[in-house]
Amino acid sequence: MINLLTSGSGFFLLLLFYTLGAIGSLIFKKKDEWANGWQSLFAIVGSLWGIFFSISAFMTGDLSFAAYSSVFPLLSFSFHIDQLSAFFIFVISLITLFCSLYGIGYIKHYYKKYSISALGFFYHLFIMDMLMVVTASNGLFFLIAWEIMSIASYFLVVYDHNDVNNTKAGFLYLVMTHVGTAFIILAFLLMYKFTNSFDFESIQAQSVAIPVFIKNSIFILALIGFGTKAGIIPFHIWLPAAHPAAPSHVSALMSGVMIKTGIYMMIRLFLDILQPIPLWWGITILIIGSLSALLGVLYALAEHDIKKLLAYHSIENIGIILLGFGSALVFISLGNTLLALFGLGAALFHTLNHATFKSLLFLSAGSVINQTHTRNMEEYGGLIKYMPQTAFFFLVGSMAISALPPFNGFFSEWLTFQTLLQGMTSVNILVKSTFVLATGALAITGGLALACFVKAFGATFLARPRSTEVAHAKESSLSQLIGMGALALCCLLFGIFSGYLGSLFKNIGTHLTVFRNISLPPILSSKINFIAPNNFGSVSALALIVFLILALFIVVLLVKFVINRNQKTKIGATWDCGTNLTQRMEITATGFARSIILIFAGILRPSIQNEIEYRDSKIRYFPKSRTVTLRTRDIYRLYFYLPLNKFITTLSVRAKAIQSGSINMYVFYILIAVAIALFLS
Amino acid sequence: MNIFFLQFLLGILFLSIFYLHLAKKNFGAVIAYSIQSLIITLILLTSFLETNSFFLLFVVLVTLVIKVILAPIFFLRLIQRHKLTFSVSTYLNLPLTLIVLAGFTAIAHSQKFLSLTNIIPVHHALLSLALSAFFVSLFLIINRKDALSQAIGILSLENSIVAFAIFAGLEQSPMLQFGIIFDIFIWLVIATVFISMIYRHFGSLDTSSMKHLKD
Amino acid sequence: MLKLFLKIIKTQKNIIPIHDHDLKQAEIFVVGEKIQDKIKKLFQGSLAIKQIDAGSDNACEQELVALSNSFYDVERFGIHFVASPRHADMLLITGPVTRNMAKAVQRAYEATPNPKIVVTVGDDAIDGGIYKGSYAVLDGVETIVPVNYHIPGDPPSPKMILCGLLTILETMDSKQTKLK
Amino acid sequence: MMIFIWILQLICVPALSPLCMGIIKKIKAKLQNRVGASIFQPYKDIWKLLHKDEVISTDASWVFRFAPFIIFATTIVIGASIPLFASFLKNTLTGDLLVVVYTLALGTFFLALAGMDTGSAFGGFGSSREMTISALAEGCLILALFTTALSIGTTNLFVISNAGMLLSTQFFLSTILAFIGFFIVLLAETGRFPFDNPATHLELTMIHEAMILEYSGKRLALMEWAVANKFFIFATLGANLFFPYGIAHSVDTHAIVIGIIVLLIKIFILCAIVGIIESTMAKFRFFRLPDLLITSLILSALAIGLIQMQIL
Repeated sequence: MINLLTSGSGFFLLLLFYTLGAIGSLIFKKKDEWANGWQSLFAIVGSLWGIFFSISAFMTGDLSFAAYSSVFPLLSFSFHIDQLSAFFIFVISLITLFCSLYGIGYIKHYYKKYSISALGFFYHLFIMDMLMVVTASNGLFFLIAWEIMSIASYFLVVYDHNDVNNTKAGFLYLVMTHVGTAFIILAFLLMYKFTNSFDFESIQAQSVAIPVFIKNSIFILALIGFGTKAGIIPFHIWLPAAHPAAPSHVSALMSGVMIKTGIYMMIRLFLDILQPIPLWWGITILIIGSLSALLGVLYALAEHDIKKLLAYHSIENIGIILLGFGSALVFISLGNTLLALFGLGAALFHTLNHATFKSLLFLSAGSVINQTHTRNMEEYGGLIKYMPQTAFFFLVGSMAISALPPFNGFFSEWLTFQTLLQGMTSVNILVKSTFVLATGALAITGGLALACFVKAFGATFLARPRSTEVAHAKESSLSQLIGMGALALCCLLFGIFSGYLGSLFKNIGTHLTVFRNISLPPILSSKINFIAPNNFGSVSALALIVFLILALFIVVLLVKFVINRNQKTKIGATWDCGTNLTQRMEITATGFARSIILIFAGILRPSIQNEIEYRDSKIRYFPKSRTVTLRTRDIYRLYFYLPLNKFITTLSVRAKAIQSGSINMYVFYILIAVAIALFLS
Repeated sequence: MNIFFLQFLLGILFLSIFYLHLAKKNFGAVIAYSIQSLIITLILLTSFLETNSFFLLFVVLVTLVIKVILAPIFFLRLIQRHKLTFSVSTYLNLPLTLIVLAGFTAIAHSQKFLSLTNIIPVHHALLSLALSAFFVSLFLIINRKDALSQAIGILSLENSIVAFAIFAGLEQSPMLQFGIIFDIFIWLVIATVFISMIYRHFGSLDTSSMKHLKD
Repeated sequence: MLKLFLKIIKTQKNIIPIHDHDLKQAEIFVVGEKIQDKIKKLFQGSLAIKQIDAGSDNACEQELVALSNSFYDVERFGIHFVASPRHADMLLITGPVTRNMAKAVQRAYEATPNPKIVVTVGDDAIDGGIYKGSYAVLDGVETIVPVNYHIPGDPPSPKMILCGLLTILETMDSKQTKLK
Repeated sequence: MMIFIWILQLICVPALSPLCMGIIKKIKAKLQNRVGASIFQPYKDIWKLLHKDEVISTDASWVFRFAPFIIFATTIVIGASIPLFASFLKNTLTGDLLVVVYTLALGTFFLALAGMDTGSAFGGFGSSREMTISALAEGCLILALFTTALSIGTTNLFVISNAGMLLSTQFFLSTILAFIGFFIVLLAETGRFPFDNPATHLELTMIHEAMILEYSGKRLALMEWAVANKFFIFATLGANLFFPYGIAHSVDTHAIVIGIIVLLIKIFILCAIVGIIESTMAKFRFFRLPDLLITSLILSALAIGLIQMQIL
């Protein structure tokens, strides 16, 4: 059993589970329940096996094997699983396990509307390809897996095709990912040109042969390509459109794990393959990271669609991961490998944490939408009284994402802060100012994320229901609760045992080529707490949580049972200066975020539009209803993508003149082409 | 076989394509095409005599049957059914087409294509002639508005390419030959159907009227 | 800014002439002292008052505001005014309850946690005062909310209010000793 | 001996914080030429509120009921993990700068949620304004505290306060700038004057007060106490990180007693400054507050920039 686990066949068994799941769910075209049962069963079993396999692969270290020789000369279906890919397999399988658990209950509401077998097929295809993407060690094979992953996720995004803007979002997603893939293909071609092979090992071996200019252009191409997939700021416009469109357990998977494949490939490329990297790579990634973090959270604040809000937060957290990763790159180019390892550890830990709490948030948002049939936060309110467990899980998720202590978000953000702090002590003024900028951005992002999640949780769950839909919302089904509960538990456990996890990230790093040669393994963290290098600071997750719970227990004990024994509590109406309280008096999501939006008006460009509806045309004094809509214009679409689009359309219209419609003209063009070809040869 | 006989055959081929440009009646064009394909089969026969692989003989017979017999029958039946005796006019008037044809043959023989035409120095003349036949038949398609003559133009283009290939000594495997011929046969069927549809829709074989289909 | 500080330090305690100073001040101080130790006994040293204006003609409000100026300075005796009935121990209701304010005063009464005291200040609040019998007024607070004590006067001067408070606290104190 | 010091460290913050509130009120009263309530009045208020009944609104959920306990517990935990009078404790478990900032954020998170929970207009607006200010203030707070961390080379608060003479060393200018930035954040986070008027009765201008409008009885007492604790924590951070004089470096009682006295004096000076600011300055309009916070941010960023110059 053990050698089965650690050898290549273990991985093929994993892929087999998913292929069986995919084909199986196609068979049950007619019976929805069977299809749902089959696909969830295989997904759960597959992901469980994935977790065991990744942990054992993690322990044994490098594992490289080839599936079978391919017909084409350059393509070889060869896999290479080192610590880094094992870690990503673990993340993918963990989140798939909980999403499929959640899916059992969630898919029920699609039963009569859409074909469940299609959902099952693409779901399994999507996961299988993500696993292949993170383990492929041949460029072409990687591109094939990457392409199937994008297409499978496209079909999942447009799954709910009754809603027209889902299909539009799907189209935008398809175009953007393929633009990104085009850049990636260019980068691979450039690499092939100078190392004439697509295998990552051989590229890595001859990476010295790549001239500097080419290496920089590869960096830029790869950054744009993988950045589009990861959703960094200038290329992010597909993410808030596509993720909300997909069914919730799929959008949890997509934003929890799929955008991480972009990060995985960046780590693989910049840290593993293209070694001796110049300094400015790290600086650009740091700047992009702080920009994405800050702007991501600002756009999330201006958002009133709950799933779009969570999608923008994925951009913010990707920014934070890039901060950790960028500082690792800067430290390597400055030669300080100890700090670089620490930075990489911060980035990887935040990847794991973001996967858990983001999928938890998406799942709980999914069950809220499931009950209220709308994604607009203005129509929620008071859901905590109808869906108490979901509200609790959403609270856990929002506490974890806004980096509040007992949960895992805080500890990864703590690591990122420590790396940035170390960066600030460097001598080079350019590096220092970027680090100061990055720390400032991260600090303000933390504050704004807190404000955003108070708005999200408060507007959705607290106070009184603001629409009749909410009144008959019921608690989500058992399987959904188990899925969310397990994820919430993971958030807490990863928080408490973050010290232990820290040491795991240390030996992920040591297996990458760039760190292979460092002498003393740094003490990243002892069992109970994190220790920043040259003991810059240390925090112990366990002590903090025990201390908090102890203090809470004593306070409750003292106040409730010792001092306040014979006091009674009366249930009365909310005091609102004596006026009768309607639910219009409550604060809405727009009202909450309005002050922050006006403060950051320069960036967000808010446009306030109020319409007044009169009872009839004659009397103008008593309007029937007055609505204020506060919208922020999407400056990327306005100033970057629309002009680009217009330029391409004008170009193509002018080129249309060639199509004269007569065959003779076309053959004439052929003649000219042949002549030129012959002439040139 | 000696070079002169081959040169003579190729000359007839070139002349038949040349005639296609001048032919007023469709019937004449079809006949010219059948002569062409007859010459191609003869050339194939000569190369069979040198290599005398039995399979090549079988290929020659198949080409004979399809190109020389079947194709003209298809076209003739088409002409009779729709009584298309006269082929539609050309873009350029007669003298201009002749000048262009002369230009093409000059280019084909010029230095520019030297690297192409003397792959086998011995066959230099033959190759340049085949190349000029290629350019002439290509020009035929451009010049003629008539769908039928365009179809014949494409077939003659194919013949000139085969000729060029044989003389350039590209030993294609007989299988490839057989594939090409099978391909042409299918293409023929489709072309005839297509031409009859054009006729039924536009009332004449003038392909320039297809411009209105564009939005 | 510096001139402001100098002015504060230079002016003496009260601008009222000295000889009246000790007499009036003394009286208030004595009353205040008694109030303070009554509050210490009954309310553990801090009495939170919520003042509700049930349609009053602002006469009593002027006097109540005067209570917290530098001369009367009721804060030093442990009394402070709060913003919401939830934080209050005592409700000071002024003005004859108008029709619109009836519901609001009832809501404020329910919103105040026990042990609570309702005190009406000024004749209007007690029985409608000069507005008694008008169609827009409900003739006094008693009609809508159970009232514990009254401070008569139209409007009662700050000293009168302080003495009224003292009598209230003393009666409460005596009632409590009777209860034990 | 150590246990006694630990107990002292634990109870010091909750015990002394209502005292500073009393002192600030006293200073403000004196400046208004009033006698003002005694400085122990806050103790009485809290004690009285602890013994009163409670009225909780029907719309309130468990978040409303449980928030005061969490907020108070966070202030206790932070109170124990910051250098008060003894810097030799070196509590490496939770004595980290980021832990303090983010645990405070945990308290603000639950305070804002409790404000929104009862669905009253004032609670909602109070939490919206509170979150706006604390979002910006948290950024400035982290940068300001990072200057001290960078100049000493560690983020452990006890080691920073143990470092002794910060001002006289070459970081003089950066510490002053960082302290001004920190002081602005102190006024913002504890809801003091230019940001929010703690003694206002007009609901529309309230920020902090509006959120606890709905509380009564023991929960209100805990909330008031937590606010006082928070002010005391910020005051001690300001005092002990930027001017770490007089802190006991060794375990003997003599040094500890001096440490406590020096701490009280420093806190008194800070309370006096806050009291004077509250009497002389008017409350700013809400949309002018971000400019104040952004100046504090720039000051701390500048301070960090300056640190490097000296070492260079």
